[in-house]
Amino acid sequence: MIRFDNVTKVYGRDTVALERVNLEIGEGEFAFLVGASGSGKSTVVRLILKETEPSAGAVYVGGTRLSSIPRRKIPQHRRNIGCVFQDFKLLPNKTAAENVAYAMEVTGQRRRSIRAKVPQILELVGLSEKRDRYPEELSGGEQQRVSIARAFVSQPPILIADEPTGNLDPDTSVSLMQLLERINRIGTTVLVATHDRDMVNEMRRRVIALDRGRIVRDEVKGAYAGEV
Amino acid sequence: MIRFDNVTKVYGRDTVALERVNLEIGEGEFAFLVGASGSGKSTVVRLILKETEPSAGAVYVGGTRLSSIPRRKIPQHRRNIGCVFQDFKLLPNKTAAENVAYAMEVTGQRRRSIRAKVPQILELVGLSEKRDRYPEELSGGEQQRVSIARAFVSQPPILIADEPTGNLDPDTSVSLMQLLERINRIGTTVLVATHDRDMVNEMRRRVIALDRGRIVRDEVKGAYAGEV
Amino acid sequence: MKFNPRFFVREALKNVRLNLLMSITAVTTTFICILVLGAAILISAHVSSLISSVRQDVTISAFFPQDASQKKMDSVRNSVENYPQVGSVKFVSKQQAYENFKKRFKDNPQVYQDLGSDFLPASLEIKLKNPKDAGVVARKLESEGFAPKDLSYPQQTINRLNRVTDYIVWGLRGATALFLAASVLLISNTIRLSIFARRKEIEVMKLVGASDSFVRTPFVIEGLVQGLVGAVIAAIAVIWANSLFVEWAHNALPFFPISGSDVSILYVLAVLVGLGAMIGVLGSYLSVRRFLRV
Amino acid sequence: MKFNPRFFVREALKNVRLNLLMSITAVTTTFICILVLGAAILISAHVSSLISSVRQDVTISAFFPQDASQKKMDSVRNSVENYPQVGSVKFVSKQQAYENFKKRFKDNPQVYQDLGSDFLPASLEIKLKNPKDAGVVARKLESEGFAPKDLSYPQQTINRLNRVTDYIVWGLRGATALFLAASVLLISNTIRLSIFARRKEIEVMKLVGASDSFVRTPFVIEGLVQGLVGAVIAAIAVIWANSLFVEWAHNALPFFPISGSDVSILYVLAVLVGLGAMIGVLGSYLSVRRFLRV
Ligand SMILES: Nc1ncnc2c1ncn2[C@@H]1O[C@H](COP(=O)(O)OP(=O)(O)OP(=O)(O)O)[C@@H](O)[C@H]1O
Ligand SMILES: Nc1ncnc2c1ncn2[C@@H]1O[C@H](COP(=O)(O)OP(=O)(O)OP(=O)(O)O)[C@@H](O)[C@H]1O
Ligand SMILES: [Mg+2]
Ligand SMILES: [Mg+2]
Repeated sequence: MIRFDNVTKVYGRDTVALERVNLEIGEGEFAFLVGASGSGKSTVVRLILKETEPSAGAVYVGGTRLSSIPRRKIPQHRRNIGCVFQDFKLLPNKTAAENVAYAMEVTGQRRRSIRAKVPQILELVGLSEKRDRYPEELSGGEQQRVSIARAFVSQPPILIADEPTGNLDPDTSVSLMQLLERINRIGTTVLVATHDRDMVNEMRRRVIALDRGRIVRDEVKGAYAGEV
Repeated sequence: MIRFDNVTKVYGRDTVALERVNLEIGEGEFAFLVGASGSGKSTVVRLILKETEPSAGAVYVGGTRLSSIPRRKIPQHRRNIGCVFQDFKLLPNKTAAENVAYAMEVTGQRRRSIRAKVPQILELVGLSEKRDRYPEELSGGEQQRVSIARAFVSQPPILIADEPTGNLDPDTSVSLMQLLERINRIGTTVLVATHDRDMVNEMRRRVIALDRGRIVRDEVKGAYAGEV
Repeated sequence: MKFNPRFFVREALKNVRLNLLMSITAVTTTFICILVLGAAILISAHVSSLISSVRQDVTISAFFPQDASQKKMDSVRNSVENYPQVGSVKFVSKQQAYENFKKRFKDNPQVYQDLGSDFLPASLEIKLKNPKDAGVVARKLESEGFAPKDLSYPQQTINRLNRVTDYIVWGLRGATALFLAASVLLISNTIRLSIFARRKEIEVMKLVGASDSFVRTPFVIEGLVQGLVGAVIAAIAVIWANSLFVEWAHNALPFFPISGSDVSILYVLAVLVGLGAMIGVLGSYLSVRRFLRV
Repeated sequence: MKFNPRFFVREALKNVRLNLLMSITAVTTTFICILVLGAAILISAHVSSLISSVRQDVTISAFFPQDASQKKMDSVRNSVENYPQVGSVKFVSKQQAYENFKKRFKDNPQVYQDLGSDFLPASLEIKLKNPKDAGVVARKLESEGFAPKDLSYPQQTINRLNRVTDYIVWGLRGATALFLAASVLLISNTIRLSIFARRKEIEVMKLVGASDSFVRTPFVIEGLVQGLVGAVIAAIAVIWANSLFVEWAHNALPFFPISGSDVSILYVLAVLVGLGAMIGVLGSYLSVRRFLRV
């Protein structure tokens, strides 16, 4: 589903964020992406979304080489990927519910199904009461949950979460974990970049570890640190 | 040093963020503020900074009742508080080093001492190489560390950190913890709002737990969850 | 993807409301620019009509010989009246000429007090449609039998008048064009800034899978609404000021032929409002475009 | 806290560079507004000087009786020359009057061919400093012995001229004032928007302990720089266009008394640049203020 073929990403002149990364995540797989701060996790996410282009190598999603997607087809590509951004990226002029609905609106879904689906998903992340709040009226964790809800709502085949629990308390993190698992079980490919040691260690899923832009570990049932 | 006297904070019409909170943190103390997402931690921080006013009750910092500080004295008050913001609040038009330096410049310190101090503090948070990068060229964790460096740099008597490890990997979190401890040892009052269970449990410091705006626990040598 | 106009209009109106400060700024800017532009267009129109009415006052006087017969003079008059360049022809008899002369020199009657009432020749006063034709008409009159010395037309005055009025008209057109260019630039500057302030939003929309047109349409509608509102208010102000001016001019400058019908109000309204809407739409379109490349 | 001007200037210039798009927009807006304003000021100045030169052409003709002696006429002339309202006095002898008459009617010599060369009276042609004084001077001349019928001054023309030129001058002043108001609004709108786009920055600065003036000063300097740059470019453009126009007018409109010295270039420069700087500073100051309340 997602394949990195010898991908190198250099920002500016000399910041090597990824170096010859080879990676394959199959359809329906669940993988963690771990690594120290600045090791390149968000860069992997950005490349999958075609938010940025690799300096060398190629990224494939669903069999398509991303560099061959023409500009006008990019939205189509992105609609197949639900993404929880590390900095949330909520629209400040839209309420929580509107932010979530926007991800459905871009795909041209009917108003009726949007109206049915959005409250459901907000309920799921525990924000039913905050549906009409603007992002700046929400706490950090609440904003993060809106971002999570937006990524889920249109049930995309791929779900990527960049540090989805950074602003969540342990209990909420656990329920998010269970949610991710459920979503994965219905066939969604899930990739989670995280620092949350407890989450990784408890789930025992595939762990891909980055260190200064290189893959240093790739274990099928891994832990946050090597050999726990 | 910090005292909340029956503080209630209501946002808008009916969002009760804090309800009759009584709280005293002595000079040189180290305290954690824990609680689920949306329980009011950031609101406590905002009240201490006089970024917002309490709906009822009074907040005292260093013996002064904040509501009695005139507008033009607010900067003076804020210079006594180093704050790591949950959303970093970096200036997008300034490099990492300039962002850190800004906190010293507002206090009118000499250029020479700024030039000496900033690289030192960037070294401490492991960002020496990134000093000339603008915030948008930094990873999430790197931005967070710039925010931490800015809070430390002018050695304020009070240090507040709102979720300072949300975007940091466990190793970096541990060194941050040690840093906070060192800073506390030289007499700084430290208040850390956090979800980081490991950090709280390992440090065995005072823990103040909030639940939906009320203080539900206040233990001198506490853990993240009650009775660990 | 279905195109859902109601969705986009709703989005646009919501944005106008939420970014009220920016919307007001954009509307104010449009208002001011269109106001100045409208004033320039109206002034141009009035001055042009004033000038053409002044130009029509230019006449050629053709003096008949002292002994010309009334029949001969009538036939010449009829023939002159049929020249295509000629607007109107007035016959001035010897007696009328004497009266006019008396009137002209009424301040110093010494001039005429010793002269008989028929010392002045009869003449035709020929109004031209366009003063530029004076030379042509003069030559035709000569072939009609008039001696060149018997034709009086202020050629130099006509030339000057033509040149000056040409320059004035061109100057006004130039000023209007300048204002138009300035308005386009100023309004689109404002729109660009207000969209620049929201570039992160555009980025986010693109990242969650919105197509370019999906992102753009609400902005364009927003620009349209702001441009329309600003332009409509400005157009109303311009038209109102114009009617005040026309009324005032009637009283204060009765000898100036300024009238409300010089200017087609509907035309001005349409041009100004169309312009405001166009700049709003185009400005938004182009400004959004540069932030869509995410 | 020490006030460190170098720090603030450095900050401001860095901001200009980093927010290049916004800076360019602000500079462009200032440029356009000051350009239009400068053009309005120059045109007003030229038209005013044109009008006052036209006004100076207004003369009173005072005709002497046919039998007045040269001595008497010279003494009257001396006395009239000393009237405070009078600019210059020209004596026109009978012979000169006849020549002028011939010239005036050269297109139809029938008028004068049978008349002797002394049928016209001698006269004084009196140029006034201000056409409004025509009535006063006329009354004085009457006390000098002239009969009212021997005084010729186109009172109606003068009145009309006065009224029309007054209106033109007031119209131009009104337009300039309108442009000034429009410029102030448009430039400060632009500044407001560009500061609005950075309101979060201002908030952050306040939260890390910056005082109001510490936050504001770089913005104000930035506004000053942008206003100055835009205004200086506009002033140069205006002055250059003016010199081109003056030169062109000399050739194209030689009978129009337009000259470069009608307008004090330094004055225009100072006004425009000062205005640009002032709007830049004030606009920034006021715009920042509303976001400082954190
Ligand atoms: N736009 C950019 N320009 C220059 N350098 C960048 C840019 N974005 C990221 N980098 C650098 O690339 C490296 C990898 O960044 P990335 O955001 O992928 O890290 P990360 O693993 O997500 O870190 P974190 O856990 O802190 O979010 C970092 O050193 C960062 O400084
Ligand atoms: N500006 C605001 N307007 C309205 N409600 C707000 C505003 N800011 C916060 N709230 C609400 O107040 C409550 C407390 O928010 P606060 O940010 O203090 O929570 P928190 O403990 O910091 O949560 P988190 O761990 O998610 O950051 C939340 O329910 C939030 O929705
Ligand atoms: Mg990251
Ligand atoms: Mg918070």
